[in-house]
Amino acid sequence: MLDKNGIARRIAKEIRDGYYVNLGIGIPTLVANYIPEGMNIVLQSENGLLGMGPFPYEGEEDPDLINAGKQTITTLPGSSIFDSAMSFGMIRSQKIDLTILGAMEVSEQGDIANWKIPGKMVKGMGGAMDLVASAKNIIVAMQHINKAGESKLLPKCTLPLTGVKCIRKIVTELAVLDVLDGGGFRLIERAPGVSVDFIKQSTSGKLFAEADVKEMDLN
Amino acid sequence: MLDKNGIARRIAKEIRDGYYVNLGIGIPTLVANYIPEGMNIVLQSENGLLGMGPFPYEGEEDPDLINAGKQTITTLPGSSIFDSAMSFGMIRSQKIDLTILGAMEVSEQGDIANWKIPGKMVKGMGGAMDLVASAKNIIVAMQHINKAGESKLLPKCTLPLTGVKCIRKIVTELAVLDVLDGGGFRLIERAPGVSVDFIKQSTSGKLFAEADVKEMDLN
Amino acid sequence: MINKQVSDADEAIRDIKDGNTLMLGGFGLCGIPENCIAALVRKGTSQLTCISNNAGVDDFGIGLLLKSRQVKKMISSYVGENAEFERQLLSGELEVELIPQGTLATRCMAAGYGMPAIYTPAGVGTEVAEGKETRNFNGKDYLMEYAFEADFALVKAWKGDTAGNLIFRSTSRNFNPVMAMAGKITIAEVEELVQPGELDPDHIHTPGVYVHRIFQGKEYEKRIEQRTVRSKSETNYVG
Amino acid sequence: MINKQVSDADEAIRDIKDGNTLMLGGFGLCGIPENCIAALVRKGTSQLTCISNNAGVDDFGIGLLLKSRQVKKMISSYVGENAEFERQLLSGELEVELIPQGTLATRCMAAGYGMPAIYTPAGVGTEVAEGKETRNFNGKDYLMEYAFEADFALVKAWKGDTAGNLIFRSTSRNFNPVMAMAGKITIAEVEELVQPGELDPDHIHTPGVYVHRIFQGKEYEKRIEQRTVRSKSETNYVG
Repeated sequence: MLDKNGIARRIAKEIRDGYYVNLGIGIPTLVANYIPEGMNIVLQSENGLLGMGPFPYEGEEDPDLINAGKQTITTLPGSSIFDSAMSFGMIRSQKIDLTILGAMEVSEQGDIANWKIPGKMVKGMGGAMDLVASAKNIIVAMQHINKAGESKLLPKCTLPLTGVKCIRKIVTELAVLDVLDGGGFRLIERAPGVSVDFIKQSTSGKLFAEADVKEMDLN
Repeated sequence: MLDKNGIARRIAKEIRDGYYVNLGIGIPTLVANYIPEGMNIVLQSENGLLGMGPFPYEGEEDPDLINAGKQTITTLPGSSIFDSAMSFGMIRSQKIDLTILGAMEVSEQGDIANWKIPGKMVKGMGGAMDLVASAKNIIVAMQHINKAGESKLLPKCTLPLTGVKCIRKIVTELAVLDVLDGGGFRLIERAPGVSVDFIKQSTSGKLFAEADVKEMDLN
Repeated sequence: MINKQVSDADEAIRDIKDGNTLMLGGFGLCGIPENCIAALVRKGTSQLTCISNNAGVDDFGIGLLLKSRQVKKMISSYVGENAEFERQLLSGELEVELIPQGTLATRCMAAGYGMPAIYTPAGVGTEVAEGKETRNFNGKDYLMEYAFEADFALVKAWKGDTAGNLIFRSTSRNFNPVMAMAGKITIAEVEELVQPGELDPDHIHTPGVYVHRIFQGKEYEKRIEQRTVRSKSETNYVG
Repeated sequence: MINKQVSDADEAIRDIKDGNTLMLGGFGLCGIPENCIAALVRKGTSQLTCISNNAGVDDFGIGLLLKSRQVKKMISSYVGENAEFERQLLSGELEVELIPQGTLATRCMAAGYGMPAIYTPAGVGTEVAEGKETRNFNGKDYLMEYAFEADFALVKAWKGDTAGNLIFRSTSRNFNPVMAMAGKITIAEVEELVQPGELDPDHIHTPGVYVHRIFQGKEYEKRIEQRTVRSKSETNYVG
């Protein structure tokens, strides 16, 4: 079973040289730590920056330079700044190669819910609805099961949706899964030490799995 | 009867302090010469410039700095440059207070034709259709009658239209006229030495004129 | 050039009235019109509808307007980090309309570009789509969203000239340029106000035609919401 | 950063094919991709559809492509100043679609912003409206116009870096940024190509994400179409 850093590490392996990538808040943010050295990747922050660099050194924080998580960050040589309309313009026109974001639930149709829990204070969808509706390539980083052991990979989402039929790939603490065109999850890889049977039990949506599913390579 | 410079001079009197103005090619361009000293006016050129200055001095022409008529020009302190989409964005959102352009025909409904003559090589509408469809305040500078003495202020335009029901004010070599909301031209001023009767004869569209119409003041 | 300079924030917002709709630039606390917000608190204008990506924090940004009960409705994409906001929302004192961040930005831009409506795929199939027209283009569904109307847009720039031209600094640009284009009256506060000719025409982000009033703000606090740093030995992006 | 540099115009346009649709930046002869046009003439690619505000003059700009009969169709707002153009048009060799200048710019922008269609009042009630959907918003009629598709966009900037970031100079900006956003493959030629970090992130007009290939052009002629000047004693705007 993977921890948050393990999920981030596995997702990092999906990144290709030359990608423009948008990382959501939470586990997706950690992915930046596992991008292989020498690979040329540009991180987009939807508040208006291409080429997001690491956190500033202590004392070098610039209040005018933050990411979409409102954290102080830095630019890199070759960075560019733009307004919010252009930022979502490049997202909608699919100039961003890969979007990585978290989810509370994903359905076997590729629907995603990640912004609202009825009865709880709703903070808003931020840029998530734009990202899921527009991105050509989305990877969801999420917990496969909640603390009660209930699956969050469902036949149908129970929470209010963020987007419909948009998710194609999911990485959880248990597995890597694709969402099939006709519906249903396909088990691609299992986390170290996790059995196919356990993944089956932990997935309430339709799951297609070969008898022999390879274990993730995290290196 | 006014010459081209006279028409330009009369139109300049319609400009108010603090106006952003777009000047079309031909007579409208001449209007810039008659803006009273000390009046703060900003000229927009739809190829992407606010704050168009005069022609450059000989030897100071910059091929990267032209107006919509493709003439070499200059900027002024406070000028700004933008792309074509923003340029027409500010035109459509009515940030330009006054548009002055030429016409081949205007109808008593306020329709304008100024871009195409059937049977002749068509060069295109350029920005004229955008300007007439969007501007809140348009003045047309045009000849009242053609060389054969035929009126160009018509019940209906005979040439392909540039825009419909958009013209409110016209300045010709003979007169200043408004287009009435319900249709018809209203004679506001006559050019020096031109009689109301001659203007009536020269206007084939419906014309409303008081018996006593004041002569233009060009000073 | 046309001189748009006013003396200060109080003069700039003098005619904002109870019940007006305002756009306020900024992302979180980054690039917010601090001086205008302070002046609004002083003036006490109430029943405001505020279009802004976020709602500030308890004691800063739009949070100050919330604390003094001047806001009737927030139109935002994300409103966390604000206990007073939550209290007013749950008690029914405050209306909130949540819309996707890109839709918010593009509806402002649409107003500035004279486009009455735009199409976006954001929110298709979700509760955001309720009551909205959906239209299919090239096999993909889009929502039709209308341009935003606002009586006033309050924006914050780094530098500006008296002709109203604005230059923004780093990611404090965010929503400011698109809101500047969208206000019926746009008020810009700047850290440094200069004379026409001192800004390079090629570097201007918001041409002066969009700005109706401009003043040099003072005492910018520029509060940081999430101070994240690394030590000199760290190579990681995030701790 | 991602390196977008290619060696020259010939390499940049290597895969432009007969029948492709190209966008070409520039207004008149100002800000046109001179090197790419020259390379296209050398390559001889034909049956091109060119989306460009103008069509050049007889012996420069797109006029060079017309002279060598490489253009099947022009989509422009204004096409004067070109005798060969006129000849081909009248003889039926060349198709021309004339559209309003603002519509042209906004249809490019729409592609770059992922908006499948936009609404504009330009052309309502004229022959431009024929066959198009008209829709009334707030009492005013608008035409629905579709985003432009182009296989390649060829743009000219002043400075660029190898990450594809572009800065334009003066009014040579014109259609270049909106076309840069709209090309499936965008090729930028620049007068000066620098390394990432040499351009101020706040001054970049076109972020590198929109640019696929970039090279430093050479021997820019920058021909002036209408050389208008005044004498030192003149105060008039126009002679």
